Amino acid sequence: MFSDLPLLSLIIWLPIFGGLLVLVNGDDRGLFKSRSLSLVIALATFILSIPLYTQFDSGTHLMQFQELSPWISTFNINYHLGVDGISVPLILLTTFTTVLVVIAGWEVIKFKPSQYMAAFLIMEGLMNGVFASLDSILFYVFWEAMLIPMFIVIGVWGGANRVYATIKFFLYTFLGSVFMLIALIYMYYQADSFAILDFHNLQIGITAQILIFLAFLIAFAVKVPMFPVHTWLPDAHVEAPTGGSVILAAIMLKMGAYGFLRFSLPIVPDASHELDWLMITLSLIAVVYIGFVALAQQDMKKLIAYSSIAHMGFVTLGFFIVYAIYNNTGSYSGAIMGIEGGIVQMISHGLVSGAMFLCVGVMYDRMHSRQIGDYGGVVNTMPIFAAFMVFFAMANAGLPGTSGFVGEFMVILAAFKANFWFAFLAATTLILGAAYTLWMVKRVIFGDVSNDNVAKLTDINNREFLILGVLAVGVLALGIYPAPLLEVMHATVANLVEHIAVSKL
Amino acid sequence: MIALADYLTVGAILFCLSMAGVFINRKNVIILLMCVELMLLAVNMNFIAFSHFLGDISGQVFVFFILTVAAAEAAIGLAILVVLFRNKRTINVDDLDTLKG
Amino acid sequence: MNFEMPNFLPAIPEMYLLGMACIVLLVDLFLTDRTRIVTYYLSQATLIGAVILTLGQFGQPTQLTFSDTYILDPMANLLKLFALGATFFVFLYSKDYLRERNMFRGEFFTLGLFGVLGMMILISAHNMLTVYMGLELLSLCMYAMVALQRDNVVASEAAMKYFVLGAMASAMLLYGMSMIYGVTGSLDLAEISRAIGSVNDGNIVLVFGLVFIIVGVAFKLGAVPFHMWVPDVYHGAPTAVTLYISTAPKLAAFAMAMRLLVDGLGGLHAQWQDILILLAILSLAAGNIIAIAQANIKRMLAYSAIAHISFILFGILAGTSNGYSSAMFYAITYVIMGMGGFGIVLLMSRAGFEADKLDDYKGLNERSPWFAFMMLIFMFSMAGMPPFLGFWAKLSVIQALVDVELVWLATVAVVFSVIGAFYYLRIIKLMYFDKPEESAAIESSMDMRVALSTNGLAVLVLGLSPGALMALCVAAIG
Amino acid sequence: MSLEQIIFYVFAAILVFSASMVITVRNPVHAALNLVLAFFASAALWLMLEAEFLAITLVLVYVGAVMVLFLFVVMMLDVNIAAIREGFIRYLPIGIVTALLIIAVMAMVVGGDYFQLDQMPAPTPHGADYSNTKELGMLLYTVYVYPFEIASVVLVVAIIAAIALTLRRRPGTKYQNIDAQVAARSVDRVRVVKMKSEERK
Amino acid sequence: MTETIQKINIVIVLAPLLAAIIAGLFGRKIGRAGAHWVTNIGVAISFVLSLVVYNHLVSNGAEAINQSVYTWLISDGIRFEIGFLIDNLTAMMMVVVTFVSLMVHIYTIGYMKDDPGYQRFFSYISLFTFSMLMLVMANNFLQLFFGWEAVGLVSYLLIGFWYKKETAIYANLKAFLVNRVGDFGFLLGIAAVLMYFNTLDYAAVFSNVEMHKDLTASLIPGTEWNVITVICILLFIGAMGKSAQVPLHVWLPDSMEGPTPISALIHAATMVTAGIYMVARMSPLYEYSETALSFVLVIGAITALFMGFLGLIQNDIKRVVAYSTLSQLGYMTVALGASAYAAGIFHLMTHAFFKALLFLAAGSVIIAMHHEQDIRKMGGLKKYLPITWITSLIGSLALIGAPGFAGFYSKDSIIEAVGLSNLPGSGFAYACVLMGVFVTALYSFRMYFLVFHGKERMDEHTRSHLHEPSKVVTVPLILLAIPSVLAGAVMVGDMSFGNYFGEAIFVLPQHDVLAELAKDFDGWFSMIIHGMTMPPFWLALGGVLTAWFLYLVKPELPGKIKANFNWLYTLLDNKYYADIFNDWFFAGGTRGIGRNLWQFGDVKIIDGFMVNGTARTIGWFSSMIRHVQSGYLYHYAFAMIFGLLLLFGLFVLD
Repeated sequence: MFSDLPLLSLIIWLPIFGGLLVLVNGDDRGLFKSRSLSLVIALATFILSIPLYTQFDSGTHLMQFQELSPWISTFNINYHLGVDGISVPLILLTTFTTVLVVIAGWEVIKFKPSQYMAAFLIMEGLMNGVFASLDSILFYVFWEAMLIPMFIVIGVWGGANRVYATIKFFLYTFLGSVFMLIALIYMYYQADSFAILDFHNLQIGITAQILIFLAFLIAFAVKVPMFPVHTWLPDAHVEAPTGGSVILAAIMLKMGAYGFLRFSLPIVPDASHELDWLMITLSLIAVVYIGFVALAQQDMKKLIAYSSIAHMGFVTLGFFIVYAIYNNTGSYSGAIMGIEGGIVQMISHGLVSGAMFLCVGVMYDRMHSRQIGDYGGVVNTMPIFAAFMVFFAMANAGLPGTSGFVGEFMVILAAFKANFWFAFLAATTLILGAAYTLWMVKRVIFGDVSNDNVAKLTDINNREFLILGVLAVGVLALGIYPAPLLEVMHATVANLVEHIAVSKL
Repeated sequence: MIALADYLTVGAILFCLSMAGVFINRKNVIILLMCVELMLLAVNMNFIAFSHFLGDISGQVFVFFILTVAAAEAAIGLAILVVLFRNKRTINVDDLDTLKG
Repeated sequence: MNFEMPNFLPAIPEMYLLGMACIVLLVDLFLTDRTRIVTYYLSQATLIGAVILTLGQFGQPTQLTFSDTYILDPMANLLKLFALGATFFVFLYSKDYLRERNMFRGEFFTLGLFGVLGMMILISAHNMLTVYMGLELLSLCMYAMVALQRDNVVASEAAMKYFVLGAMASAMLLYGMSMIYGVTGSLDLAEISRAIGSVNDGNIVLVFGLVFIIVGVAFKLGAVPFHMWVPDVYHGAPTAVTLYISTAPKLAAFAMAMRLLVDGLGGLHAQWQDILILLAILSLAAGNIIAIAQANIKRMLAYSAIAHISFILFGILAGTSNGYSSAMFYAITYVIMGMGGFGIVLLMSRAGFEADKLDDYKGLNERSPWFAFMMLIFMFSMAGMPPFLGFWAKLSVIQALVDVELVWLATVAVVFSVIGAFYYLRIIKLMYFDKPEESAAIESSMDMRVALSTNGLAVLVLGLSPGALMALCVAAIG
Repeated sequence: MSLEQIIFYVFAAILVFSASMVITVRNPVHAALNLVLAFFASAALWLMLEAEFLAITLVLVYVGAVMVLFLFVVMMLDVNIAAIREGFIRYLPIGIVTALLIIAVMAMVVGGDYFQLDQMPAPTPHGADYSNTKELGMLLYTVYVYPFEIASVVLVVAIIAAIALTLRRRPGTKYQNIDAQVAARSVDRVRVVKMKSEERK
Repeated sequence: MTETIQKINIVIVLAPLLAAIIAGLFGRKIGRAGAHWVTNIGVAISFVLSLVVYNHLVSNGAEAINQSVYTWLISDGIRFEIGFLIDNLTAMMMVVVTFVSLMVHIYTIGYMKDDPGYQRFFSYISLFTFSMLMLVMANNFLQLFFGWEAVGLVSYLLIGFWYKKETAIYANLKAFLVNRVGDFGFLLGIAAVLMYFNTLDYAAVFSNVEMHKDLTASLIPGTEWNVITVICILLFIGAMGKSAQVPLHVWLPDSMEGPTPISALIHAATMVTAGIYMVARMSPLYEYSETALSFVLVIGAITALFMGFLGLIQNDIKRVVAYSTLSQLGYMTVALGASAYAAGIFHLMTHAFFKALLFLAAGSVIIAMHHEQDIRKMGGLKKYLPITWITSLIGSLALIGAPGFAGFYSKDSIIEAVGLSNLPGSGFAYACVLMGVFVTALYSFRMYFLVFHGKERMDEHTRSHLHEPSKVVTVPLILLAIPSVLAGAVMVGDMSFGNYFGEAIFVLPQHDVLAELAKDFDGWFSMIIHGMTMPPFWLALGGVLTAWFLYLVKPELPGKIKANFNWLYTLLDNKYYADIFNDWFFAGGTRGIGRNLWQFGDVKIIDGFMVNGTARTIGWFSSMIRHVQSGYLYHYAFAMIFGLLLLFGLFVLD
């Protein structure tokens, strides 16, 4: 039934136009209740995205569900959509998370809810666009446009220091991406096309490759974010409303990593090879340095934000140990595991960090504080919530059986093939991750009721239970049986590794 | 014989003097307007000299138009000056500093 | 001497406009203040008629007439269309503003129409003399319009500054023209071009003349360091006039640059490329950086205009038809965006309240979400964010730079765009993140609302499918 | 030195002198008069360049009209001359330096080889039957008819602008409103009020 | 039959899981009784079925079962499976785990009957049973690691069960983190296995060990490391965490903050022995690395002796038992190091019984004493708590290795095996374990005498309420006392010296000390006789007598000793300063590093200097150069003239 529909276009444009409809409809005085309308749109999008998985042919690395029509003929820019095994999980994550975010903002957002919902819906469409674009300019358009709703979301519904945070977020990411634009245009003149797949087959000299790589690096590293361009993230997370944090952590960070897979590695494999030491170093710094920094945090959201950076360090580590594995073992065996581990980590982190932010949001909605010191003994008044929080904390700490483990495990296994010390440093996250997460849990959740405010807390309502429950099921399912996820991406990743193993010089 | 360069040099000197005039005059806007007239005069000198030495009358036509436009310009300039004076009761260049930064 | 009757057909729009402007002038004499609206409608009808006539010329091959002093080519046609259209919107946006300020007089519209005529002449000029005449016609109208609100102190100050500097700049331009004339012996741009081709390379007098001409062009465009008039005039002039000055004349200035530098002095491309690089970088840096410190939105937009100009220069200096068409695309885009930006300022202002402080925009989203959204579109578009039109303009200019292997320049351009994004963001911050200082809703007439919305949605819709406009520009340059 | 050269240098000197006076004198009236002198001097130079029509025009139009307008405005505004010199000396050096620099560059270019006589020989003078005015007119009304028309528009604009900017009704002035006077009726002016007589207290 | 067993295996694992889920998620609905019934039944099913499996394998001598349940994921051509390897070793572990667990479940009904978290508690311990079963039944390293971490999680939850107690939530965090340090090594070990063997399946790995025995890797450039040694040591670091070997032992004493049944089940009988089990399971690997074995041996010996010392001065009844657990774990480790895996496992099993017994007995005492744990406030309890008293005595005797009791057989085997070992460090280890025997006896009977004999030091109120707890408490004590006595004699022949483990444990002939001992072994009874002639017996006896003398005959003497050897007491009282050092160096150090990196690196350098610094510079620059726009017309004109000059200078005069 779905096979004839332009699914990708639908999941991009349905939420965007839906969002505009919500915007026009206004706050509850229009035809529809803005919240219900948003939920319907988000759900519809999610349902539409499911066939992407069910009808996906995991046996091929080729792009599927392709749509191609000319867009800007002057520059040979096409409206070209398509997905492969890397993008399908990310799209599903996006549509899924958006549904949760809409529900999460249900009664919490009182100021201009229609604008809030619209921003998220539009953002959803744009994010789907990023993952589905096969034309680099189309990609860039989605990539950049997404900043706008996020900028608004943080700025309007954010915390006290929201203006600083959101402008920092915007400029940081904007600065990052403009270099990518120049690289894209440069390649356009080499390839005479903006199609990403054409770029993949482009022969480029090593100097140009390195410059292109660096341009991409700035763009993607900011988004991931990698050390040392990560400082926007804690600020943005802290100030963003819960939904904003969730989307930011769950999906936006993934775009940088996705960019590495879609652009950096296949387009400039030799530069990636040449500079993999840099990438690995930065990734490991992210894991270790940020792990330490997270320990020092007093603000829950900041702590989770830092932990996100550390987790994303695993993703980039997994992606860029390919060549180190080759140098160490003489074969690319193991490289696939690294990349797949990275992708799994992306998906898992999307669920886990999203859930963690939602948990903080639940508390924030009640206490209006994110300071760890203001809590203590929450379990006494919110036992069900505490159970969820501990569960997600464990997932964040990478406990086997939760999704958080799978990616880390695979990346560490792969990193060991590259170099013992890579794995050694990466594995410190086992200790650091547990330390900062559980220490926070100890101070926030456990203990006797620390003050009157905590004593007045009420446990989560059905809506919150639903969101956290769904996420918990997801985290658990992915941890216990990740094979289906791996199966989708396998052909794609294998092809990618095959592709990047060939020098373009 | 007088070379083209001589005329042009006169024009250049005239042009520079009037530019310097705009710069060193800090008190009276009218002088600035006069400087502008001088600049146009210098340009006219160039055109006529070229026209003469090239044996091409169109340079003179150009001067004709410059004269016309300069007259119109002077009219508008003076009109603005009058408006300015009515508003500020001064045409002191130093006092025209409300807009800055 | 034989004199052939020139072919008037190509100049029909100009002739029509001139005639109509005179009619408006005459009709206005017989109107009282209460019936002044007739002047307005007549002016708008004039513009619509001119648009139709111009459209009628669409697609015609290049024609020269009036002894080659007039050229009608696709570029001229397209630029005229947009100049006329822009002026139509300018009048529309200005109507209420002028009324509230006792400026709703025939002179505004007649001068405006004559100004448009000047632009059209400039756009269609094919002779240094017509360039000069068009330029002066346009400039004189603008000088007068700036001072039109006679009891406005800052406006008269701005007009005075504008006038003195403008006169100086045109004198410099003329000086340059005289030098070019001296070397090439002709005023006709095509012949100049031909003559330059035969002169040996690196003729110092030609470069000398070129420098003066560039000063004139740069002044008109408002490029650093010949930009000093821009902030003061934008700031000081009544907003309606600022709107007029900041939109359509940019197209004329672009045309002037194209006519002089490309059509006339194309042979000196190597020389003027370097000069324009310098001016463009200076404009980009100064415009973006100084804009950050502004507290007045008109002034801020003035500096932003300076920064935008550098992109037009980037396109031109690329020296390829790709570059020219992207510069043209940029200019048109800028006009559309700038019109919207100042349009919002006009919308916000009321009698006795100029709405030109940045703080006046606090909490606009709560007072009028729709127009806050429109302003958001304009600001993000100016910042070069996709999917708005401004992004494509930047993209096409940057690709033109990359095309001629000026990647470093492209990099400089984008880095400063990021710095520039800051002050646009600040407006959005004020509108969306801050609480309003007053809660009064925005009042304005329906036509204004519709027009502004059209303008805003145009930026969005054209941003989603910019292909047609781009193709038009490419076709216009040929 | 030929007579021609003498004449040239004399008038050039007058021109330069009067121009420098324009920018340096403190009294704007003097400046205007110096400008007039400069116009005369250049008109003389133009005559040497066989541009008789323009030379005459310059004198007629500029000296006769434009400069009179200037003087008129100067007088009308009646600016305070005494205050006008302040700061002048302070900025004179930098003004001179800048001017000299530019003059140096310009003189180098225009006075260079390119425009010397060997490159650009002086044309043969025209005969007595040559009419500069006619030549100009021929060109003006044929080849340059388009700019000529524009020039007319420029002048119209100048008129409109000048009037729009300066014409104003003085607030204190009283005008008759004939319409209103004619339309006046007695009932508008006199009101007959009928009242009940009040009782005496 | 095999297929049936395979199905049974799945049921064994899932029954407690299901019970845990029901009790955990629907605890409120099914109520307290519902919770304990469902979990007890779940574990009982597991226990019974484990016996079936045990019977099938051990009694019927069936082949080991290696079954795959499902494929977790496939990546890079490597299949990560979830599956079971059931051989005699596993079967024994399953029985021990489910048996002790069942006992604890039953006991909990009484022990926790007033606790508000009743259902939660049952859910946790059932979940623990599931996790532990997953661990022992794993047929690959992935699942092993899963079980490994899962038991850690449950341990974390249970130590912090009384979450209002600050000490409890401190202890559980500490336990988890220290375990994570071990897991850090463990995971690297697994990664190493995958790298060199390209599989995580036990069977595939073990069958290829010999091929890789001389493989080296240069971990630090310029040095060559034997790969097997690296793998073994890394894996053993994991075991050190889980089995609380020095220096990762610090969490175990603190874990006594949890409810007593937990101490019995997790922190004595089962979870802490996971490390021992793992090393035994990996014997095919360890056998090829003498370096790793020596390492294991020395670590075990240190733990065995020095943790015993600490037991001497503890006054908290549970802590004494905890230190004794540490010490006994050291014994097991020593056995592993000496390649006497079977003896180690044997001790693991006997220890599980008698240590669970001791803990539950201690719990019984604690209930009776109204949650008073200080042994100085007890005394003479034997008349109030007869069953507890008797069973405690049995447990203590088993612990010190009194001939005939279960502990005797296993411990004696270990000591003799170590004596025969000739690995580097075995001499030291032998000395340690011998001395350990005396220490064990001393602290065990110190506690025993202080609790059950001598003066009654409790207050009047407590004394008046002293009585034996309910049946659910005493029945498990009795049930555990039986194997504490008998298990040794019954099993020693097969386990220590026989071929009980078959293929499950692999020992190279040159290391096979147990085979050496087996030559002299002829039945359990003669072993008693033989044991009486050996030093351990006399040392143990000496320990008991010393305790009797010090705590019953001359109770004032310990105080004097304490005063004379104050430095020693302080050292022991501070647990060799390990906790203080850890708190200061590791906990404080990392937090300090974190704070400094954050404040200095992120806040100052990156944000302050680079990001905001740039913004500030631009802002400052902006506010400066805006003054160029001075408002003065002549400046504007000058700018134009200057621009003209600039262009001249750059482009005309070139």
